[in-house]
Amino acid sequence: MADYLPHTSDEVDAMLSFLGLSSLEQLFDHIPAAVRLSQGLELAPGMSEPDVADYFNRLTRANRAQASALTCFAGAGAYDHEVPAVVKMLGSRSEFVTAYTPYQPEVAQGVLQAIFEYQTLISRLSGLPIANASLYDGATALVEALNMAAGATQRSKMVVSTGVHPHWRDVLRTFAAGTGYDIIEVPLRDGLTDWDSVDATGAAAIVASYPNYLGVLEDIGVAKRLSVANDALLVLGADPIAAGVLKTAGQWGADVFVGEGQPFGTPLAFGGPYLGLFACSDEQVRRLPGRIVGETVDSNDRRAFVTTLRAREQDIRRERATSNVCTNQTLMAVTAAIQLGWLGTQGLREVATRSAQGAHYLFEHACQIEGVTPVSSQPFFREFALRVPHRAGEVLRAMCEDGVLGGLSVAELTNGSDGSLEDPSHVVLVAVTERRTREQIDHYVDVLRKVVR
Amino acid sequence: MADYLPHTSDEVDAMLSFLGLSSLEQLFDHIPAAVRLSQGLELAPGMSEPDVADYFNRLTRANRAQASALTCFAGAGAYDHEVPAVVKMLGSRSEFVTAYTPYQPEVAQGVLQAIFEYQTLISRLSGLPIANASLYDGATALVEALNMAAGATQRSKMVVSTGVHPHWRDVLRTFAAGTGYDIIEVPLRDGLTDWDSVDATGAAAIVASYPNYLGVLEDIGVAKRLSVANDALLVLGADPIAAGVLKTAGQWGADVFVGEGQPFGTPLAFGGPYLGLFACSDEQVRRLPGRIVGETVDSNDRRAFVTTLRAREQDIRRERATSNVCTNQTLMAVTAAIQLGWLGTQGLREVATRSAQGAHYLFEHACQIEGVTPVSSQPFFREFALRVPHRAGEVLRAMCEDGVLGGLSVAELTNGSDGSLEDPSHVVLVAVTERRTREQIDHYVDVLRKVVR
Amino acid sequence: MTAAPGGRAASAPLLGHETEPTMFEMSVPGRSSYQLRTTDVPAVSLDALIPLDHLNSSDVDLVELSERDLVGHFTRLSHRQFSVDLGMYPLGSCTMKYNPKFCDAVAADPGLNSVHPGVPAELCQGWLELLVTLEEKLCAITGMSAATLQPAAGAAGELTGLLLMRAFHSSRGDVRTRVLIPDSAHGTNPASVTLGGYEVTTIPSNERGLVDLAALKAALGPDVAGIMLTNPNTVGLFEEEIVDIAHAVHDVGGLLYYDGANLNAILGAVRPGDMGFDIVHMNLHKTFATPHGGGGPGAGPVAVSKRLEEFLPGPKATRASSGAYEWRRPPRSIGRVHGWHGNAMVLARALAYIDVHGGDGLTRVAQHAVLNANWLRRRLEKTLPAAYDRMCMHECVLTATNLKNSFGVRGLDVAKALLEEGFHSPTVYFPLIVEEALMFEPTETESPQTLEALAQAVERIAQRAHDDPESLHRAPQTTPVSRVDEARAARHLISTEDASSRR
Amino acid sequence: MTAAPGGRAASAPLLGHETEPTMFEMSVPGRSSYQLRTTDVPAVSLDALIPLDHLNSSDVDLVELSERDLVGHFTRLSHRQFSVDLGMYPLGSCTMKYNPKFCDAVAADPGLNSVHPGVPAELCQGWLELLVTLEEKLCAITGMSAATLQPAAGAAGELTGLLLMRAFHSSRGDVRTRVLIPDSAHGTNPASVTLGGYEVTTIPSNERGLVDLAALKAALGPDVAGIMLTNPNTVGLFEEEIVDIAHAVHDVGGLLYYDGANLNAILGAVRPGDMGFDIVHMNLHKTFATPHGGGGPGAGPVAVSKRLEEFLPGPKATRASSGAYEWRRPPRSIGRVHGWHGNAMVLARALAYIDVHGGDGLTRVAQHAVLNANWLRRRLEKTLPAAYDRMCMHECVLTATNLKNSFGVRGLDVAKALLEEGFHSPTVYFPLIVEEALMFEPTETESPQTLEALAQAVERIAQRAHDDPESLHRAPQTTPVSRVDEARAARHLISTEDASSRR
Ligand SMILES: Cc1ncc(COP(=O)(O)O)c(C=O)c1O
Ligand SMILES: Cc1ncc(COP(=O)(O)O)c(C=O)c1O
Repeated sequence: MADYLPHTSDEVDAMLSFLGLSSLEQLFDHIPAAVRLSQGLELAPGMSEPDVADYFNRLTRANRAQASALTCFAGAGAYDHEVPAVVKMLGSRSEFVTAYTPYQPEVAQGVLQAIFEYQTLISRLSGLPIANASLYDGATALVEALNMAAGATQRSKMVVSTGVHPHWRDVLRTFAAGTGYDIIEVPLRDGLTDWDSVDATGAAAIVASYPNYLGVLEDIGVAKRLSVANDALLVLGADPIAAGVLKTAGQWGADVFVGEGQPFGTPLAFGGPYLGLFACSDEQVRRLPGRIVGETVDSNDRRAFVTTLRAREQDIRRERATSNVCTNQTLMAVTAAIQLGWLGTQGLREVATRSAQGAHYLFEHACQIEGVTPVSSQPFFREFALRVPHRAGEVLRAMCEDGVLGGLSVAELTNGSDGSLEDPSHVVLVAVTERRTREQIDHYVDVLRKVVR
Repeated sequence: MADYLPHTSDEVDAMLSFLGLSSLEQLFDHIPAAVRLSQGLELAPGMSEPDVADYFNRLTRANRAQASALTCFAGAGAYDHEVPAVVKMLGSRSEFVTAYTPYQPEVAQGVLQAIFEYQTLISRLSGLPIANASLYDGATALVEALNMAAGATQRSKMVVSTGVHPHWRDVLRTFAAGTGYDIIEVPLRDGLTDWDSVDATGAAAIVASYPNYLGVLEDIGVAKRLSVANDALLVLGADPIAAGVLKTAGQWGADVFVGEGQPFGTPLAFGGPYLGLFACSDEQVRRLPGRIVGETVDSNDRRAFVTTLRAREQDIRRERATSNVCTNQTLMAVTAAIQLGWLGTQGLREVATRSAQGAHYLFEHACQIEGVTPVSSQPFFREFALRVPHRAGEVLRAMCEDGVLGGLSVAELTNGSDGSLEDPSHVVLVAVTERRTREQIDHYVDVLRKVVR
Repeated sequence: MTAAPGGRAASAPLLGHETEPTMFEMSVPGRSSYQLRTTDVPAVSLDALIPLDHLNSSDVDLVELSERDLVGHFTRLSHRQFSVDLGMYPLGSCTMKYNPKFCDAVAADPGLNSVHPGVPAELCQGWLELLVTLEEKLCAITGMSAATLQPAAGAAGELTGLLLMRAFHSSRGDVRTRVLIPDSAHGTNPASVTLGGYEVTTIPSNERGLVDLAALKAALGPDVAGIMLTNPNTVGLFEEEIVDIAHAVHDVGGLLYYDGANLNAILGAVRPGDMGFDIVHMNLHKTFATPHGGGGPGAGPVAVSKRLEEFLPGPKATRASSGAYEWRRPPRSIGRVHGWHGNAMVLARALAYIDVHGGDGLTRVAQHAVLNANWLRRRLEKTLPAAYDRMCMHECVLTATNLKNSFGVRGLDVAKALLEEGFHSPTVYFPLIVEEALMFEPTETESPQTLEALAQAVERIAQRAHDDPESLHRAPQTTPVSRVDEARAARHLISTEDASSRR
Repeated sequence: MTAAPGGRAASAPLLGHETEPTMFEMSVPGRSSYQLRTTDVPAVSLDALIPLDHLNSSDVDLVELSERDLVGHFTRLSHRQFSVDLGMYPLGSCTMKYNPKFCDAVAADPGLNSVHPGVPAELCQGWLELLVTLEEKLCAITGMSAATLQPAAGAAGELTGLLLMRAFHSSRGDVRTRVLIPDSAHGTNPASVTLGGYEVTTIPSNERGLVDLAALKAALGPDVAGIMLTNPNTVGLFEEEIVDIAHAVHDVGGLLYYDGANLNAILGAVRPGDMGFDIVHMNLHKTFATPHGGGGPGAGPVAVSKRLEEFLPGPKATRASSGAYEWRRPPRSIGRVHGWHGNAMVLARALAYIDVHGGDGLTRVAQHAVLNANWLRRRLEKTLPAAYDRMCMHECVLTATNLKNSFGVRGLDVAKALLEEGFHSPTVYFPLIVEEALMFEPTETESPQTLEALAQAVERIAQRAHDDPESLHRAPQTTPVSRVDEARAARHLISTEDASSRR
């Protein structure tokens, strides 16, 4: 039976003899014997595709939280939005899937133009003129934003709202160990960042989240003023779906926008591959991390696209590069362009509107349940936090029995407590998308009522 | 929300006014008012794709006989063979799926060459030099074969083994009402066609099945001699997987080969679309039904492919055409070419061999069950009939409770009785493919033992 | 209307220009791709299981490819193929509209496509409900009483319809021998009539492109089994005298058969049943946007009026009084016309399409199809005049006689030159009654911008006909292959690689 | 070896030559494609739910397209894109091998890809088992002790590795400031070092293309945190003195980091752990054949030796003694390096790939990759000599200096001319230490016939360099666009349609 090697044994023999060798092993003779692997890899022998498929089927049956079993009200940056067949089909065309980075523009106009379109869409959504060709995910995009701010200001103090997603802050702390940033986390009060509680003097960046991870819509104007007052960059992490109805990062005066692009055509996929959205003002373009596609012409003066401003990148600038990113998330960016093409102006507005309507409808009814209270009295978009009378984890587990994935446990999300919220152990974070029906929401409320009784 | 019409209302207005009209309805003003539909169609209003998907999900849940629920031992021309991801992916490329009939060869070389390759593969499999570009399914391919025989011999008597699939014979009878054929069905005896029992003088065709529908391998040499003695065409309906190990139609001396091509990459799909395979000897080419692709050159003398011998076809020859077929099953033919490319010489042999091994293993063990006996003592390939102590339908229904689709009820297949078998009500037709494991087969035997106890 | 800037043409197909070797040329003995499940079934030698005289002593030599080469080969072939997803296909009569991907996804569900067709009805209730529901909706759309979903394409539907006609007459002891067909009819109609055991009587069209009613009446008689009509007919015109035609045919005891290839034009506007038709086939792959697959699969359900119901092919999916679904054979069924239940996955796609549109959406489909066709006809009237210059339905037949007479440029040349312009050709030389016919069916899914771009392409070709007619005889040159020598292919048939290498 | 008739080259990409408008140029106000579920949620006005100062008073103007145009647009764009499925990509360092479609199918299973990443462990036991199993297998392949699967690509893995290095030294109160990197290293290595808070010390290569051991030893000191090595290195050669290098670095208390971009070459032959490496990243999208997606997603797991395990990013999927799977944070974890658990679907694909191959299959992968590279190097030695003329591993760096000196034809010209021949270019001008470098990595999935066809194409280009060098400066001409003006793009950045239309 086949693996994926084309060579027949006759061909192998002929090739070896062309090289003056008599066995494949001889190809490795110059590797020091001391370190050569003598008995082969400690791995089971190869299996046929159908056998492996059987194994994976066994695995997937052990995932109780599949869409076919539980109705999803979980969010925190990963949302259950509609991805139509047409987007899946186009995004899985093998020319996109099996292409490499468009190093040779003459045969890569497909990917290059799709990225150019993606950049345009992200620029419009963010209200900022420059968008790059994607980063790994929202969290690492935020790291790159801090690096940009540090480069722009030559400072290392980062003032970060604890309204920023707890995982993102975790990632920031991890990478700050290398870059030596001084990260100052600003606590929340009634769901709002208490900017006044910290000294932002000498900050490179003011980092806010819109909405914040508890779903609350903060007045980003406050953060903006703080950034202006301290000559810091305002870095805004925003739910990209919000741009369908809420003010854009640009409108709020952000210098840098970052976002988790998963809602644009990417399945929940257990957290990846997702898509790091990144946009910034014109001034920061030379500090842009990652790839950017620009328009140009070919030798026959026809419009053409090419990766450009390469001098920023690691393969040219090496240790002085703006970022170390090489492989990024192009396929997700192409898919996002397709999904946004499908949604269009009106569709994005609709998705945002319906998500907000569903969330508010659920919020209103859930809060009528005895013992269930809102964590914050502030406005929200399509996600919100509820305080429940039992431990959040238990409530969620109980709800699963009735087919509802009731949200996420904030205690789990914040790894116990990270200072963003007092006593998170009884808090559930609930998200609603345009896919949730009234019937499903009513069922949610019934189940929650039953569970907290 | 969208349907699939691009027109904006402004555009509709502009187009109407270009035509001097003021409403879309006016486009239909020349239709006699007496017959115009005044109140619209009696259909529910349109639903969004996700809404329709919800409806279809409800439907599919009502199909208990899905692969995920029951292990398939049913056959009768529709087999559960492996279709790998690579074949599905290639066969669903939108250039193949959304193309039309290759009327303009200059922009249809993809489909044309794939058909040319398909024809070559079917020609080799059948051992006959000419294959067409597909017919609807095995049953209707047999009808076309009889038409070919009638044309070749100018006769109308058709001597047909009752070993031919009961549905195919049903189809023959239906169409014979139009063509006026005299169809003589030859009974089976111990699973073998009793050719001696009929007078084949003046026959246009002798029609045999290999294996026959009960799985039995008959000596086609007998039918061949009969056809030669009566100057009739030998038409052989054969399981195309059998060509991996058994003699081809050509080797048996058949003039025409027909087959159900489903085993070549097409899912069970509740019976369609399948693929009518058709091959014949050189002499019959001017009577070939359907499309055929031929090799030629373009004006720059490069190899090119084109549909050819069009003068046989309905659009040119009209009432004197060899067939009325127009739209056929091209996509399935392309898929078959891909699947056969994947299987290759060795793969087809393996699939045939393993299917036969599994079938014989099951046969042997099932026949050891008290009360279960073989219907025939003749050799078989990968399908066979068992006589069970209770009504076949009941046995099969009971087996489903243990996750086994134990085969098909011959009584149902033959619509009570069609003369091919005495007392079919207690006969189960069992098929095994290369996908069935020993464990599954052992389970089958255990379940059958339990059920017939 | 402009081709830009309010939107751009959606047609500029981009195809491979390098020839691709055949899979046989790529084959190397010893290579393989297949991988099969480990079964642990005892690997008994076949000689021990099957008598030697059945076994093939040698392998059937197919092909030996690596998976990588298999993928490369068919991917490259796909780049040498035009398709709806790449550009516009204004192929008259073929209705090459955009096929929603959603419907493909529905059909790919294993809950539908892993079901064996021979299982007892209780194990496939979802499928039976689907078939019953589709039948009901097709009847509502056509104004008929019941339908069979078995025919695998339009032509199969035609023959099924003719056999129904025959069964109907026979059941009344009525022997009839002729079926009338207009001279504009599609070739499948006469071919089906022959296979249905009838003789064809051709009815001429009048100067308006419609059935000549007087000629029709003259041809009628007690030996006429019925008439086959396409309405709108194949010149894209509505048979305005349909009510009279129906009366005349019915008066002699004949039946009316509706060739539904052009149903796209009349959805929600008029129903065959209301026009007096007794038997109707539908090409689901046209009107209900199931993809054509390069020439199939299609589906050709046949709907009939009450009095023909009992003859329909069987078994048919039916809702029993219990609410469960079951198979039933109509009392005087003509029998099966397909090995199983028809092209089931195509039927599923069509139902999804109908459900997404609903009655309102289907009506809009026809309106926009007719709007597009009339706009294009009018837009091109100076360049390629319509064969019949008045309101058409969803397609229009234009003629290139002026180009032929003035510059020696034929319709075929125009069609081939359009390929260079990024559009598929229209249907050429059909229907046969129009000289130098170019039959355009834009369909409702093409935008006004694309139509304008098509019109401008036609205008450029007309200009070329004037400036450099020779160049048009050599067209197309920018396509994967240039004009193909069709005569050579027919003169010496090479239909397999083996014949090719023997050459 | 011949390119024919024993098989044909599997490379002749077939791409679209017509420019495609942008989606914005195709946009028409009022068009749309989206369809959403009917929810029956009360359609309360947003003004009533969200304070006005948060609402955007106008729409963000994206694009307005019909579904038909959307499909046409992206299908045509795909026809303007080279890909592995169309032809050979001998891009050195990038390992553009054939990616089995089976692995894509595994990843498309809703049982994997509909799972939310934030659910409690008991609801996603299948996923956790998958992650634990993959980690174990990657450790077996590399000879390491434990791994994190979070890094989303190779570069992310590098930075993660450097942070692990830092955490290790810090935990021992050991302050170190420098990391050594050979001059042949990939650009991500120095860039990552900077982000890891270290300074780069560049180690020169010797005339054999390997690390200059003497120079390395000279650069070592107590301030050296470690060294980053690719082995085989970026000129495709195995660092034969690796054992000495490891000792030298370990002797000063430094750690060895293995850049696994070239792991494809050594599978089953030698393991980084056995060579003395402490930290290893793997590019799953290279060695384990997950598709590159036009530049991502990838996955860059990092495996470490025992003494670094406690610092790994967390939470990590772990098998508890109960047999159940749970998330655990290593005791001195550096923290998360990804928003969730890494590129999970890429991880699933890689596990499927590893399982299909098994230990034996992976060993064959490396053997055939090395065989192909050496054959090609040898086959081309007269036309494009190797920079270092001896046994290479899975790739070979050739040089075009002879063509440059004789005919003024540069490596870039050769690369562009190969596009005309149906092959993707090799990697050009990398590594920086080789003049006019052309780095070929044929990979194990390309056949000898394809290699021969590539060699003949290179020979034709060399002949052209001799006959008509000018034509090579203008190459490519047969591609969708001809040679692109890269300088212009950088001079005046136009990175959005809006900037383009303002121009
Ligand atoms: C008018 C007309 N009738 C009948 C047919 C035959 O339909 P099918 O190709 O589905 O068999 C066609 C197909 O092109 C047609 O255009
Ligand atoms: C030698 C080497 N190291 C590191 C990398 C970076 O890996 P990635 O692109 O996955 O971030 C590459 C990628 O090309 C490489 O070739």
